Amino acid sequence: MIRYVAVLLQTLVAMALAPGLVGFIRWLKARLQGRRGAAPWQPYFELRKLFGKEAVISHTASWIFTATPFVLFGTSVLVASVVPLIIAPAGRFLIGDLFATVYLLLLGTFFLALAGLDTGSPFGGMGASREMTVVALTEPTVALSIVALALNAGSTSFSQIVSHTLAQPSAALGPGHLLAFAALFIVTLAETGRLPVDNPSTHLELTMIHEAMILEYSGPYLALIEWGAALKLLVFLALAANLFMPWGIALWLSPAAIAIGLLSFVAKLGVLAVAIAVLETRVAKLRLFRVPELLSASFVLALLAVMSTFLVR
Amino acid sequence: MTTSLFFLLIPPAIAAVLAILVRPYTRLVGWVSVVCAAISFAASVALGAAVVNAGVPDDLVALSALWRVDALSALLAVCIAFVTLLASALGPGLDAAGEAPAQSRQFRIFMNAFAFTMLVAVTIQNVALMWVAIEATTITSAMVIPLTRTKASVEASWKYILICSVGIALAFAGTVLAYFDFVATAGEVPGALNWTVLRESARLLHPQLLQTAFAFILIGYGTKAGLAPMHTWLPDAHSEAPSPISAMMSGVLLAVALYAIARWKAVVDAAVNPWFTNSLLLGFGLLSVTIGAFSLVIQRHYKRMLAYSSVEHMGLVAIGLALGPLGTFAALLHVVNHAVAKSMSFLLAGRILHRYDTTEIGRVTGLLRVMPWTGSLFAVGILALVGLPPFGLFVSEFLLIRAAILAGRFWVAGVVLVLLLTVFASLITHLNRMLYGEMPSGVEIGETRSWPVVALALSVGLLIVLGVTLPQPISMLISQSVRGVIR
Amino acid sequence: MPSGNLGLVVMVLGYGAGAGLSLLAPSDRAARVLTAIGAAIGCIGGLIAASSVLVTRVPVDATFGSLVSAAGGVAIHLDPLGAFFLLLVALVGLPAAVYGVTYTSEYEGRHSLRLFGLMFNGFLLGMSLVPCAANIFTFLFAWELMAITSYFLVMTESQYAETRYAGLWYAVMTHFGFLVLLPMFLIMAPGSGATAFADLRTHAALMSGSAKSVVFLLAMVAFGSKAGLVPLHVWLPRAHPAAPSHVSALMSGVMIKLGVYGVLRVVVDFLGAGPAWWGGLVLAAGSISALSGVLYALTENDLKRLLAYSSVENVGVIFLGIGAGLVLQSYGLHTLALVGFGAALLHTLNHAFFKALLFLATGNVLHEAHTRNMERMGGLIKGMPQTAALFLIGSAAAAALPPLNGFASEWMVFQALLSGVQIPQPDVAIGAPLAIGVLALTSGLAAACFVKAFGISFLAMPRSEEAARARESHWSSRAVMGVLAAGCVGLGLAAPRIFDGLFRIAGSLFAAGSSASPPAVGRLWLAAPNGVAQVSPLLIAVAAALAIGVPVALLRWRGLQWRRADTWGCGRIQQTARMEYTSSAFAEPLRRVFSELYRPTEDLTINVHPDSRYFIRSITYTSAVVPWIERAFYDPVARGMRACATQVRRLQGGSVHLYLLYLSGALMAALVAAWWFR
Amino acid sequence: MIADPLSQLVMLGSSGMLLTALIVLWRKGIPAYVTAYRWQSWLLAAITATVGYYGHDPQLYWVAAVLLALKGIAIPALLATMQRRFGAEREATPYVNTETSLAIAGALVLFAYVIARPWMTITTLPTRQGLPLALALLFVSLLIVVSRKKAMTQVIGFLMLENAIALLAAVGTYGVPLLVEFGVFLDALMGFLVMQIFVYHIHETFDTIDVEELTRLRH
Repeated sequence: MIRYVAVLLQTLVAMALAPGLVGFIRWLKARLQGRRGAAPWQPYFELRKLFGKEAVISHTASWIFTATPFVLFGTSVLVASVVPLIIAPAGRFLIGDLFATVYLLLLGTFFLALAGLDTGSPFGGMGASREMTVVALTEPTVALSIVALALNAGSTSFSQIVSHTLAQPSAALGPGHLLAFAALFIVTLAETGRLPVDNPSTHLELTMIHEAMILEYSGPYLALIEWGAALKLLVFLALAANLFMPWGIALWLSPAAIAIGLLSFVAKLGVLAVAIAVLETRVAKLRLFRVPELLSASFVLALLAVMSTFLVR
Repeated sequence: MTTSLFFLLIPPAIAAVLAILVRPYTRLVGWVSVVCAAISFAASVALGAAVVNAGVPDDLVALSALWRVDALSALLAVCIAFVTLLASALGPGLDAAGEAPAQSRQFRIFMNAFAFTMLVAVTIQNVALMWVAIEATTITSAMVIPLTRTKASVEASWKYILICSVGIALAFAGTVLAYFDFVATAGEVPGALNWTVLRESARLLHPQLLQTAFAFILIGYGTKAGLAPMHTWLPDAHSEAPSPISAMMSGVLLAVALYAIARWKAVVDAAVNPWFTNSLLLGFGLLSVTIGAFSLVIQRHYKRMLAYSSVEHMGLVAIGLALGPLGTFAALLHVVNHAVAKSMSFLLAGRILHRYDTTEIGRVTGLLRVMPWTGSLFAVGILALVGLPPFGLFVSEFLLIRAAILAGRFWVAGVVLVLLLTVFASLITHLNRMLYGEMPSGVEIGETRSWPVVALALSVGLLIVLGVTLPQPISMLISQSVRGVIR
Repeated sequence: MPSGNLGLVVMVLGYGAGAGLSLLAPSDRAARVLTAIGAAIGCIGGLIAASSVLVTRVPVDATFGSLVSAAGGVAIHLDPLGAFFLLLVALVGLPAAVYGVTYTSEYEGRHSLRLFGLMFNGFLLGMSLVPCAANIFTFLFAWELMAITSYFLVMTESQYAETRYAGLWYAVMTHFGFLVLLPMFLIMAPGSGATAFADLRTHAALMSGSAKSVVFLLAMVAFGSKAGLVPLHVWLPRAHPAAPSHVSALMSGVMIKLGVYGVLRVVVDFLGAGPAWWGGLVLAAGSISALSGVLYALTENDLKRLLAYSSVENVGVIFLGIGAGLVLQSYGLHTLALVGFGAALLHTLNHAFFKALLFLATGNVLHEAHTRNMERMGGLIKGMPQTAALFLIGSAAAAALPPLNGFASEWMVFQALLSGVQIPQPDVAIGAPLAIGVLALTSGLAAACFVKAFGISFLAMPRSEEAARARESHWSSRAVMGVLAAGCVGLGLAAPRIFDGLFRIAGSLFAAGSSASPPAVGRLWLAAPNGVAQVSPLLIAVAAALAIGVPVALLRWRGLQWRRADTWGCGRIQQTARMEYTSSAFAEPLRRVFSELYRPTEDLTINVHPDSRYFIRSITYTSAVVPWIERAFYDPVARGMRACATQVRRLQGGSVHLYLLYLSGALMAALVAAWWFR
Repeated sequence: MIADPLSQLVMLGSSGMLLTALIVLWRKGIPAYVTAYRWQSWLLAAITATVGYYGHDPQLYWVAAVLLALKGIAIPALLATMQRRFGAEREATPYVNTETSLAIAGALVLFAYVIARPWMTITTLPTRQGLPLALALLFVSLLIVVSRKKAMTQVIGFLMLENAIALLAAVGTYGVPLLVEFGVFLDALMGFLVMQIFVYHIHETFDTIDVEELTRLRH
């Protein structure tokens, strides 16, 4: 029981942190680009404002359009509750493993793409088509990086991977691990619509993917979507962090452990956020049809990860 | 026994004579000949039953020095009588507003004579007289082909008579050679030409001469049986002849010729290593199946299509004869099934021709809606001919392949299967084109004279019965014949 | 009389009665109803028989030796595996039959519904008998009954040349499979001439390795052509669209699965464990089918063709499971192998449900929109909301989204493949991750494909008059679809229990398997072998319901006000359907990515104004995908056949002298042969 | 052996029959063919009678008589009437010209000897020398049927084929049983009559007896 509560709590924490993470990245980017930029907590204000406004719904839209934000948000929350963030409860208390997580995220994307088509706006269709393309091409990479991890831990469940990595730190620095990490990081960029795959801060229709799909959303719906997207970003970073460098994560529920877990978690997120910000200031967005090359590169990385794991085994 | 043989042979003769004597032609003659055909069919069934009950594998119900009926003869006799009955019942000259009486008369005369000669051929035990009878079938059937004299029918009848006469003459040369061999080694014996006697004393005969004789015989009767490359007369004759005659020729005449080959094979195998006859039969059989199959691919006339399918099926039977006991069983079963299916298909083709007034596949469209029953029965006939269950030919082809594999001749099985696929693809393509599509204008819709359809539906039922429950008497008859032919 | 036999009797009588009565029906309407009643009774009989076998685990036996004794008689033996597939037939057959009553009403007067009833019941009977057959003859008999009847069902709408062409392809391909089946069985049959499956099993154990491999290859070709493995899949995307929708549902949901049955029966049951390369071959075939199936589905604009290609993909997934099983079995890892087979069976069941659902829903769409072309649909969700919702459930299941059934089985296949890495030989084990990558890509693409299928045809603005006028179909058809949809959900949530049962069925196939115990943990958890990973669809569903329901409740409580407005058109006043993203536009990016496979042909003609080339009158852009796999495999065959045919035709030149020359030549040849042979 | 008159006579007769066949290959006019056939049939009858005389087989006299009546007189007469009916249609250019066909005929005779040699060893009949000749005659008449274009020529070729077989029977087995013999005669007569009818048909429908015209049915 207590563990369920713990899981619930850490999910709430993640939900609370997510907008901050986005805000932090934006702020840092602005700084790196020599602008002052909005404060890191700006997203919280935006969400509050959006929740207050009335929603505008297209005449052509159907119930799919109104249902999607909830599905997207719900799946993100669900995933956040599955992955190890601060504490890593043992397998039984989780409803699924890595594969399940991937499919849950896919569920959200599926509905988001449908919503993009639902309004009948050409931009929505464009976004949906591109989003599905990118997602489809990331799947194999995700799967293979999971395999690479599973080969080490002998399982695809988070807790076992985490505990296994903790048990033998040397593996964490092994080639397989690092390659898989690189692959998963690229996937993170693609899935969460960051540069160089998608530009989160553009509103130039022809280049955008995520923004094009949600173009028609407004008010609370938009808020839910933004929040869900932020949560998704946080979850992905948390995965990258905790699966590959799980140190500090709380394996048992003592106040001290949890405190350490929280701190280390924030620290890791910070590091990754900095990495993303730096990256986004350095690189330019790829042409849409160059994106597959990037993704296939990540696939090759994942494949190499698996290979090397076989070799060292 | 003797009486049933009497009632098997005499009625067709009577019918023929009657048709000759009565002129001008009246419908009565037609009906009489139908009744005669029915009688001789009944007699043939009785004969078959008697043979089965006698149960002796081969030894033989010799009725006299001349006549002899064993299982194989009875089997063929039943087929012949059945197809004759169908042809006679569905042939011209039965209804008042019928065809030209002269034609009907010609048809009735020679159709019955034709049936008579075939029946004699399978029940007589003197190989030379058997030859005489088979030669007579050529003459009688040839006379009916140009029933309506067109350039095409005249050409077809000329090719038929010339090629078949030459071929059959060769068969006689073979017979004479075998006899010469016999006389030279065993000396003059009464009934030396009775093939039982020949087979008993075959061990003494001079193998190589016998082989030469068999070469002549195979080519000779093979011409009549439509084995490639001597089959060339077949598509012409079968497509130009009136449909009932085509049904008889394709359904049973070919089988009668193969009957002769089977008899001689038994004799020769007793003297020489069966490998010889088997490989010859295999060679000609495979060639026939190949040529038959590929001639079907681009075929424009549905009657010729049926004719080529006969070539293919005769090839299968020849292959079966070369594959030992099981193969022979399959071959004989195939003869029975093919007789039913092919005669039915030809008679239906006759109805289609009568309605559409063309033999071109391309101009027969929407058949299922123009003549629903004829169309579906025709479809059934074709599907049966390509060897699909639940029809009899599936069983016999299944057994054929099994025989080939059990005999270790995998390549034969493989080649045959590939060719069967070719046949299927082409026939189904043509059938597809005929059954469906737009109805051509100026063709009246609906069935006429529906009772023939019923008769043909019965033979569909027969096909299914043969395919689903191969009846015990028939299988016993066949296995007895196998034991008669294979030693 | 034990319930099993009783069920079989009821089944046969039901189908038989349906066939006969509908043929003799007084009116078209009566024919429709009688068809359905007979079929329904037959399905219920099959249901009884199958479930009694599955529950009591006592096989049903019946032999009619007197029928065609020459070919070994007719023999029935229904074991758990067969019962599972019989269950499949009945479960999909029942909804299809009910659906057909209203669906075929539009055929009245246009096509013979009597013939249709005969063929429909015959089709169901054939499919039901295939898994019951216990000797070669019975099996082939049922197999061909299924083939012939389905050919005529495909030809129902024969007024379209396209349909006739499809029927041709279908007939030839299915007969090809049949003709490969013959030698496969006969090689396995012992020399004694026994043809019972039991004898085959015993004789197969004595066969040499090479002979076994030949049988295996023949089985893969024969059953693969029925299951629609690439490159033997060509008939599928032609026949499925041509057939009436509920027939397509049966063909796609059940008939192609009997190919899977055949492979399991012959390869796993008769031949037993073979060399590892068997499994490798099956994995390769599965991967190719899954990937190319979904890729071709993506570029389809014809909704039914899209579904047909998606069937090719799912069959590929099923064979991935089987392949994993075979490889693992060849290394003696029986429990893991059973996970593979079990996963394959699970996906077989699940695919049957969601694909049947999708085809039936498509049937309603066709009935309203009068086109299969998605680019003339759109906005249907307004006119037919329930059909849309049902189609959405089907699509989600086909995209393997949790917690629906597609997810459960694909997860199991993933785990089965993953356990492939436990194979001692690294060079073999490395195949597993590759297959996993393929499967992951496939599922991603499937998601994209079904976003397109649902989004383009049901959402946004209608692209044609008919689509705008579309209304809901008869309640009965929606009801049966509802049942199937409930099945999709239920099978997803109850997956652990079901997988438990399927695992045991697979275990009954070989001795070593019967002792193995499934890795399921409790009733809630779908578990990977050795319990290294678990997932609980039920918990996922509950949690998802919470995670989605709570925000909804909160917003409702806060009360959210909203208003309607036009879609933002970049400043344009009026949005028209012409401006929407079309089906081909949606697939364009992926088509570019995989242009190697598609080899798209593009043709852009711009008609400019004579005065200035900057004023464009019209732009016509046509682009087609070249099915080069088909061309590569089938064109040469067709060409070769025609060439041979033209050569052979020359022989019949018409000159009697030529003919006599053949005769003399043959004579000389025979004489020489007789002269040589000593 | 050489002194044996029977074998001498048989050799003579058989060679004569073969010669008549070669004449058909050589000459062009149909009347000449008819004459050749008449001569051949007479020779056949003579051989049969001789065999009967030396073999002390009275049956063969009857056979010879019927032969003479049927093939030596009746059929040639009918042929003559046909020929008069059709006018003097000459065998225009055959498929293989005279020289070649004669050469082929030579080859065929050789082949016949090769085939028939083994048989000589198994019998002691004095007439066995006739066997290869009979076979050669068979082949040559086949050649005639194959290579000549006029329907009538083909009929004559076929008739010669029958003669060849009759010769084979006569020299090989001193004739087949009487019943068979007459059955064969019946068939021969009937067959010839039917062929004659068909030749008339051809002449009426195609107004020629050139078989070249008969290539309407193909494939």
